[in-house]
Amino acid sequence: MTDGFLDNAFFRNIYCNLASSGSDRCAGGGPFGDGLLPPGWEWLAFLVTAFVTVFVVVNGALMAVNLYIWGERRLLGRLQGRLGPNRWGPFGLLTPIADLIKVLSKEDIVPAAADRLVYSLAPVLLVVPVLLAFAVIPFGSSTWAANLNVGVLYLIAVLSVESFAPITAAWGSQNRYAMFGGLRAVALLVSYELPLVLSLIGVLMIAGSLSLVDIVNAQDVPFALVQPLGFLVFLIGSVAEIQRAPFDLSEAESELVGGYHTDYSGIRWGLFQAGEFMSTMVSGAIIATVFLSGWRGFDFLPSHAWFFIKFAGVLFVMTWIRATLPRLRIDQITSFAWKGLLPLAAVNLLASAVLSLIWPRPSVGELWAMAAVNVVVAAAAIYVLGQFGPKPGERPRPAVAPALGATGREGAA
Amino acid sequence: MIERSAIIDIVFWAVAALAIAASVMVVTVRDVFKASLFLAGSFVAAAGLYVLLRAEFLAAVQVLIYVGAISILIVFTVMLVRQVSGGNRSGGPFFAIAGGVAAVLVALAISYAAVNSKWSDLDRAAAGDERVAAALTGEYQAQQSPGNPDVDLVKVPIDDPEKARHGVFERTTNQLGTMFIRDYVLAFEIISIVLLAALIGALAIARGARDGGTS
Amino acid sequence: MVEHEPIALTPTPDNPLFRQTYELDRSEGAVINQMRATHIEQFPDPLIEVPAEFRRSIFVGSIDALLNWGRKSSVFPLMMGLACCSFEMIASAMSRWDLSRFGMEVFRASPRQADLMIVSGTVTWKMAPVVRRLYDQMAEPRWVISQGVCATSGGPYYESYSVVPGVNKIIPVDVYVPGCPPRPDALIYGIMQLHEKIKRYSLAGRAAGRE
Amino acid sequence: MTIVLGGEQVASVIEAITPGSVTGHDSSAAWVRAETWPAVARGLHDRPEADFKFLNSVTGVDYIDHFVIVYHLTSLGHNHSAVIKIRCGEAREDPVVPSAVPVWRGADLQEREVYDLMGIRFEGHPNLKRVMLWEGFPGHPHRKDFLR
Repeated sequence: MTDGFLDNAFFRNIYCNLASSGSDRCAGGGPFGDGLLPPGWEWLAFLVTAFVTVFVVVNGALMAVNLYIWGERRLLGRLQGRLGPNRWGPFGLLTPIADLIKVLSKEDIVPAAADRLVYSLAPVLLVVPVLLAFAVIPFGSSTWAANLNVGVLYLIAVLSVESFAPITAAWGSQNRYAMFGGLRAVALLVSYELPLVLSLIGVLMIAGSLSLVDIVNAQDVPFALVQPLGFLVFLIGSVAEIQRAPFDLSEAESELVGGYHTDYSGIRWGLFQAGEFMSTMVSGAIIATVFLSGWRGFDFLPSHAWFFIKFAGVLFVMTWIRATLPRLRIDQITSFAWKGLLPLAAVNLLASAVLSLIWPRPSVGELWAMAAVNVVVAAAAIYVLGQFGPKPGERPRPAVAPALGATGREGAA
Repeated sequence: MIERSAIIDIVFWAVAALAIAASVMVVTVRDVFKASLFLAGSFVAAAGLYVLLRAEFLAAVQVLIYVGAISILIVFTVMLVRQVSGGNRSGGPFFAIAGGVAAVLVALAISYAAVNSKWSDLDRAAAGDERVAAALTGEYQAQQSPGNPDVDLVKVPIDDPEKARHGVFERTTNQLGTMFIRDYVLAFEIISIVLLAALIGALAIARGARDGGTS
Repeated sequence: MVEHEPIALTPTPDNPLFRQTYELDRSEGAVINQMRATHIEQFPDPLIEVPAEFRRSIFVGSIDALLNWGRKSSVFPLMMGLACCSFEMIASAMSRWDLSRFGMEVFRASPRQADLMIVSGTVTWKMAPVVRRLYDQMAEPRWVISQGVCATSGGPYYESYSVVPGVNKIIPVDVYVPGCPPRPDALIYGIMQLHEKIKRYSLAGRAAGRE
Repeated sequence: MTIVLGGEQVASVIEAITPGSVTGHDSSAAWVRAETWPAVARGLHDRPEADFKFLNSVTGVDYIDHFVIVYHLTSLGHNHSAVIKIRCGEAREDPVVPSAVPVWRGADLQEREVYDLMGIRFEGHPNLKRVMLWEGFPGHPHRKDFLR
């Protein structure tokens, strides 16, 4: 086993305090003395370290999601000319806590027709991948739970498991609304996964690594500038992947009641909500890391603050989108993915491939040159693609169902 | 005293048991939807085995493609099929015999491959082969010996300090990419053509069904 | 009450729409008629009772306080508008009155996830089974506000042939908000009264009037 | 503004379409015999000089000793409107009038409502059943003899 995990200061501190100093893995012991455990008990130190790390990451994520829900509700309120939650606790900060208490103490209904196993599995399938995704995100210059050498791929793989949740919930609850929501969700997720992954490949070619830490280190110029098209596609694609407005048609409340979680109540529904908000946070963190140069910034603020600023900025934009745009139909959404985002991602991929052939290991100046070329490419690609779509003000002709065509015109001459 | 390798052993056996159990459930459970969920579970377990073999790239791709895409499509298809939870009736003795023969053949093939493979790296590391152990811990780079095919690995000092710290098996991604584009490019492209043909065929079938079979 | 025989219908059985829906209509009508015949007595208003042995218990009391605080601070209303009062209900969630200050902007469309049913407006007998079903589908603990005089007593349609004389004949009601329709201020005052009521629940005591 | 045709004008138009179908007229409406109503309706809808493509409303009136159905029609092309009344039967028992649904589909729900609340049958309606009240409600509440 490689000892890459000891690069992490947090890991190292815990492990080396526990493990014997005779171990060659942490020469010099931990910062607070060494070797609480006798030699030969390194496995226990390893387990404890792993457990503590997982504990910190999971609970940190769960606390952060409370904060984020509060922030989103306040921000939505401001964007809609309201005040937002402000009664319970200072600035309404305790409102999500109250939601948590209420949801925990609410009756947990399992419908009689539901498939109990599948029904109970669905919230877990939503929450666990998101929590797993938090593991590789670098929150600061040396703060991460794991630095995988396939970090980006890991993130995408883990988050793709998440698309099981809607369909499992839909099937498990045996509800028609849920079934419609689940089918829509899967159509949406399968459509947007492709442009999402393709738009990342340009970044990987420039950074030359799949590790998120390496990608941040390679961003002497933020990749949002170097890869404007990829950034755009990834932003739209990730908003679609987490199924927020305007892509929230899978839980469209005005038509499908609650979509795939219609029949969930109590803490299971709470898990769904928490999972959705956490996946929003993960998406924001990925965008901040991969495209906005993560923790890097100027020296007057610590790296964690820079990460947090970018992260919050991305979340602000996502909330802004949610408050602004109306919901789209399923055919509009899928055709936008296949006819709009996929060609754009392919153009981005092609341009990045050519550019990374010209400048294999780009310096800062070369990165700026790439940015200039790519901005032109992005503008041209979007303009050309726009020529194929419907013009502004042009409406698609509504399709007449053939069965209605005969009887619908009865008596109309 | 428990070594860290013992933990890895425990994890291996757990994951392997999970994979086998999930696979058995796939073929025994009557509900097709649940069967497809178990299929996804066995894919995840296979990815876990890849992680234990330190093929993280392969594991991530396994989860991404098999769990995230193929299983989802299977589930999606299952939901559009009638009579899901009742299970389908058995196809008679012919299918049972054919299935049994196919299963036995596959098992034989896998056993043959398992017995005749050179399980060089990990076994020898465990057995104390100092060359492999050195390669794994990053002291030496493992390379195929050009002259003598019986010797798997020769000592080549690692010049890259980053690599030396992590060991040589870190950058499997690059090696895989090189293999795909250089050594196995023909097979790679043939598979691509087969996939393209399947795609076009599916498209033709779908369109024909919609236009009343005329196209 | 003069009994009328229903006029014999000349059904049009050739029409597929009629064939498909007429039996459904009849069974639905039977349910409504049965409800009309049986739901004559009002449900008693849910009362707060704290058993004497728990009244002094600090432990249970503090758990209660926490639970009740959480429940009162996040009451998610059911997205259900029956009549004109629902516009006042919607207005109370809009920017001028802003229900979201209480953490209540989360109007849930699914009854499973809602805590509060605001019966906003006239409940006709044809709607009564639906209201009852939605109430039954809500998860405990659940509360009901009867908004407006129509929901409370039938209002201007009192003793009408099609209007339920008070929604408390169908479901137990916690808070009544009078008005025709009540202004959003009045509705929010009613909601704050409900908050006061929720604060007095206890783990051991169950509210009266539940079935 | 829409030109409101007087009863006399409407009556002459209808007479031109189907002679012998008008039983009388007053200042605002023309009275049509019930059994000729399908032909009259078809003519009012199709004839270019009438061109009543739009049905505003169908109303039932209880005159204690008989029922009357009132149709309000509008021509969007000529921008004029007309009122047509039909007396259903001689007495209260079993009031029947031919349905206008084959001509104007918009009459569907309105005729059902009139049936539901007044108890007037529309012969030829494709789906005549209660729409406001539930199936099994005793009587028709908008009749003047309805008491609860």
